[in-house]
Amino acid sequence: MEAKDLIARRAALELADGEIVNLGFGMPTEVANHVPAGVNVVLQSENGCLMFGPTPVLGKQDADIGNAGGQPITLLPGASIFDLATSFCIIRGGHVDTTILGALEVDQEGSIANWAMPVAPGKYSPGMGGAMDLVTGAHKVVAVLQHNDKKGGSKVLKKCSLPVTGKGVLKTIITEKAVFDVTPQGLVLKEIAEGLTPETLRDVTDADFTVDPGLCRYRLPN
Amino acid sequence: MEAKDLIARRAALELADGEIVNLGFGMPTEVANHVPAGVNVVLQSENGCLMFGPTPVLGKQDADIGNAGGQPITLLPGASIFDLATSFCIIRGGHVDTTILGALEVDQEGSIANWAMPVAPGKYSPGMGGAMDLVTGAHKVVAVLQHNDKKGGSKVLKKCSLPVTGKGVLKTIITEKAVFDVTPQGLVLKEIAEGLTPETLRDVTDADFTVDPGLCRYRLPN
Amino acid sequence: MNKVRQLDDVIEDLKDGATIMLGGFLSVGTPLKCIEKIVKKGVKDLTLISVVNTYPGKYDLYETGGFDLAPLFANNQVRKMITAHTGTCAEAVQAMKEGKLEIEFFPMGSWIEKIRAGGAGLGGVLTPTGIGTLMEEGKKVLEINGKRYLLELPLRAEFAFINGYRADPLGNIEYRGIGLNTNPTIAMAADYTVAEVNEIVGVGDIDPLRVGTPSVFVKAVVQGYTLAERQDVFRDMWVKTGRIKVPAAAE
Amino acid sequence: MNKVRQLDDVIEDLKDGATIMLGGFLSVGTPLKCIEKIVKKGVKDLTLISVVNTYPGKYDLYETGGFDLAPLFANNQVRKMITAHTGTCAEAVQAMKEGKLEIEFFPMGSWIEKIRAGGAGLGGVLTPTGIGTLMEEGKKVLEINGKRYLLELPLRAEFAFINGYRADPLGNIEYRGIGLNTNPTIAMAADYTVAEVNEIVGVGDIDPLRVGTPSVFVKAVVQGYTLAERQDVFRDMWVKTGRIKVPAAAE
Repeated sequence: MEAKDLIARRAALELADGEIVNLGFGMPTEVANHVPAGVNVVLQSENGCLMFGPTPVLGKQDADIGNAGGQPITLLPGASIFDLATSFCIIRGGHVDTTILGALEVDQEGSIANWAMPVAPGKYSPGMGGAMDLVTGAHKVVAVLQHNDKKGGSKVLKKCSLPVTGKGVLKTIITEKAVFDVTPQGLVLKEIAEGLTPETLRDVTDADFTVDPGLCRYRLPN
Repeated sequence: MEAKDLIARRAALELADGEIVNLGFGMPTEVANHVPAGVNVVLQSENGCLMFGPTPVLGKQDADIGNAGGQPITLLPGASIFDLATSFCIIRGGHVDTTILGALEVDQEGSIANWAMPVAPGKYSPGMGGAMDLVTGAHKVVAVLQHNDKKGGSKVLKKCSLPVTGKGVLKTIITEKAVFDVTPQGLVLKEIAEGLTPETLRDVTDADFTVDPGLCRYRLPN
Repeated sequence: MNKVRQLDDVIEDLKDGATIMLGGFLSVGTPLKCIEKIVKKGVKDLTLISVVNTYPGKYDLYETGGFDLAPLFANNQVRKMITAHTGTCAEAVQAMKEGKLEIEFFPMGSWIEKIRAGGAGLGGVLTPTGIGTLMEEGKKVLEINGKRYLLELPLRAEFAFINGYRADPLGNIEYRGIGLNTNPTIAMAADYTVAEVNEIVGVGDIDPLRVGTPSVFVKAVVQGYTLAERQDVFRDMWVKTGRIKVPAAAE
Repeated sequence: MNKVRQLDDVIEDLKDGATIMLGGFLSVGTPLKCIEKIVKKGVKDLTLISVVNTYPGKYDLYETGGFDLAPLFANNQVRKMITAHTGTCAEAVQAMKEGKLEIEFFPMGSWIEKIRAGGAGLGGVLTPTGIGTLMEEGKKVLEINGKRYLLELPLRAEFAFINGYRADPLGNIEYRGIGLNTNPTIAMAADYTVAEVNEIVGVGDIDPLRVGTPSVFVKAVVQGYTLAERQDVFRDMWVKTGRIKVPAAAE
């Protein structure tokens, strides 16, 4: 299984029945496809709706019904539509239970960097969109990312090198190699992928971490 | 004609065609009945509508259609309904052209007092409702009040004695005896009631005022 | 998730000393059944957050006597009120005089922004309203580009009681007419928001764009007066308090 | 008062160096006809306030080429953009690199609150969002009850271009679906708000409670694509940019 697919599947286990959930773009969007049976979550699209459903089939799309990625979506029974200001009252006001966000880097203090890649000195792209509000307002912030960059460098760092989206905001970090809880004492390794040991994981991880006494194998939904 | 009736009629001349207007309770409410033909104003009720009409006849009332005084009202074609937060975006945001407010006292600095009568030391009633926002946001604030209290004391003062609703916010003061413009140089007498001269008016007025070169007789709509 | 509850059960959770917000404006858009139950339960020492006080006219709706907010004051259930106006309630003004009731006033536009800030997770808003008045007392004043503003802090409650037209079991609320007023803002700013509605409908029966308060803000949905019942109450109330003239022929 | 105007006349008033706000979110709820005219007029040195940048996909709608906001950047019409996200627009990122375009970022929730404050006459809002990040730079930080907040100042524009479903000649605007998004907030915060709509209807044809933007905020109403035309544009665009799969049998 591909790393991205593993991560999206594992992240789906972070969602509990009845939760209000906001999924970022990319890998997080895929999480919705792997939510275990019996777990019903309410998905928010920050451009202004709750309880959206899958992409419509041709002919069922509507020019005025799209998500925060510009994609056509459908609305489920019980959906609601509201303006952007209200949408961020929901987010900043603490009414989102869980958000899952892609990350460029995370660190052992629970910080996440996912908005600013330098394009020129002091100039950044792509921008934070709703992510800074989500890490501020959501009760549980989960970062998903590949453990290492293409050159093998760790993206789970002692300290983020890119401008952060939020400082000390993460609850959980999920890569294809490991799942960490972020605690006041630092990262705690909770799950580890097949074929790795805490020791071999340290070789590919910049961040310090401790190992949970109940360390288990990387879990996936049935 | 009674003083209150005179004042309401004179105040109607302050409204121009196409204006967004908010009328306070009491005398100001009566102003709507005297707007000259050809002058169409849009009335706002601060509890959440624009373009309301007269009190309904029995059987045409609706439990969910009332004004900021708890009265049943009707809505005219082109009316809109919005929540209270939006209503005060309209007011504070400078989208109201003219407001006419009843006053307990006004003064020569253009201040108005209309929210706080002492009921016990340091305790006041009835409260400002939307008046403090109206005097802050409306482009033109008109105060209407009887010139003197029951004992003959002037209510047009050098300085308000009651807690003010707004400091230096008035554009025009209308009593049954006179109409004053409020200018950076103080009050300017623009109109005076039949039977009075600037000199006899000074006898019943605490505030200082100058007399406009174009002083005219108290005007009333046809 | 079915949020429909019995009103009695909800009010059971309301304790002496609670801070509550009430939606509505002089009875229009006011959760009348909720208030009736709060009056009957007799819970005391409430901090009551309502944009204005009671409807200005005597009317006997509740079996306890009175209408709208008045019985809460007649029964001395309120220790403190946070509002923009209280002059319509003789009972409240009397309690103020006797020192039994504290009133904290805010300009109406500031009052609603404080509550919005409470619901929106904002730390406060700067408003020009109240500058140069008693409202400055005890508040931070900031000068920005030469203009002075008051810092108004957020306001939240343990319970919010709102009134709507229709609700689904998920807690989506549709409003009707000017009954909208303070309800959608208040709905956001409490730990436990209770929506009293004229009608409870099925999931999917409310057009998503007609949802004035999304389900996420609502914890309980309770059945209030039906729309027909509410129309009857208001017709009778407005006639008896002289707000609508009965044609001579009909008297 | 009849606010219906010809779009060409409205755009005539737009000058080089203007500050404009655009409603919409990646083309949903975006005033496409207004943008097309702004592109054709070629007005320069704009300060553009939009919550995000252009739709992420190449599509040729305007005769000038391109879709949504992209042509404004391809034509170098924008000197500065105030937004939460610009990564969807390669032309904008290139202009940034070349120093031709300044981008000022705000978190999306702060961006919309700044505009709301601009329309609402507020002096600013305090938000916890952005604390501990680059967003703190150059901003006032206030500590309230031990928690730190950024002061975000109001934002206004000379022109706002919004998109709605229906309008009456008074300027009441009804929205449709998630096309709502930033439009009602932007509508409040400009000196001159232009509403592009699918359909212009008579006074009284819009249910008062369906009015999303009251007439008081709108200066001009212009005819945009009809709803049927807009549906055709989006169907074609979403299919050609791969957002909707065409069933094998239909290919």
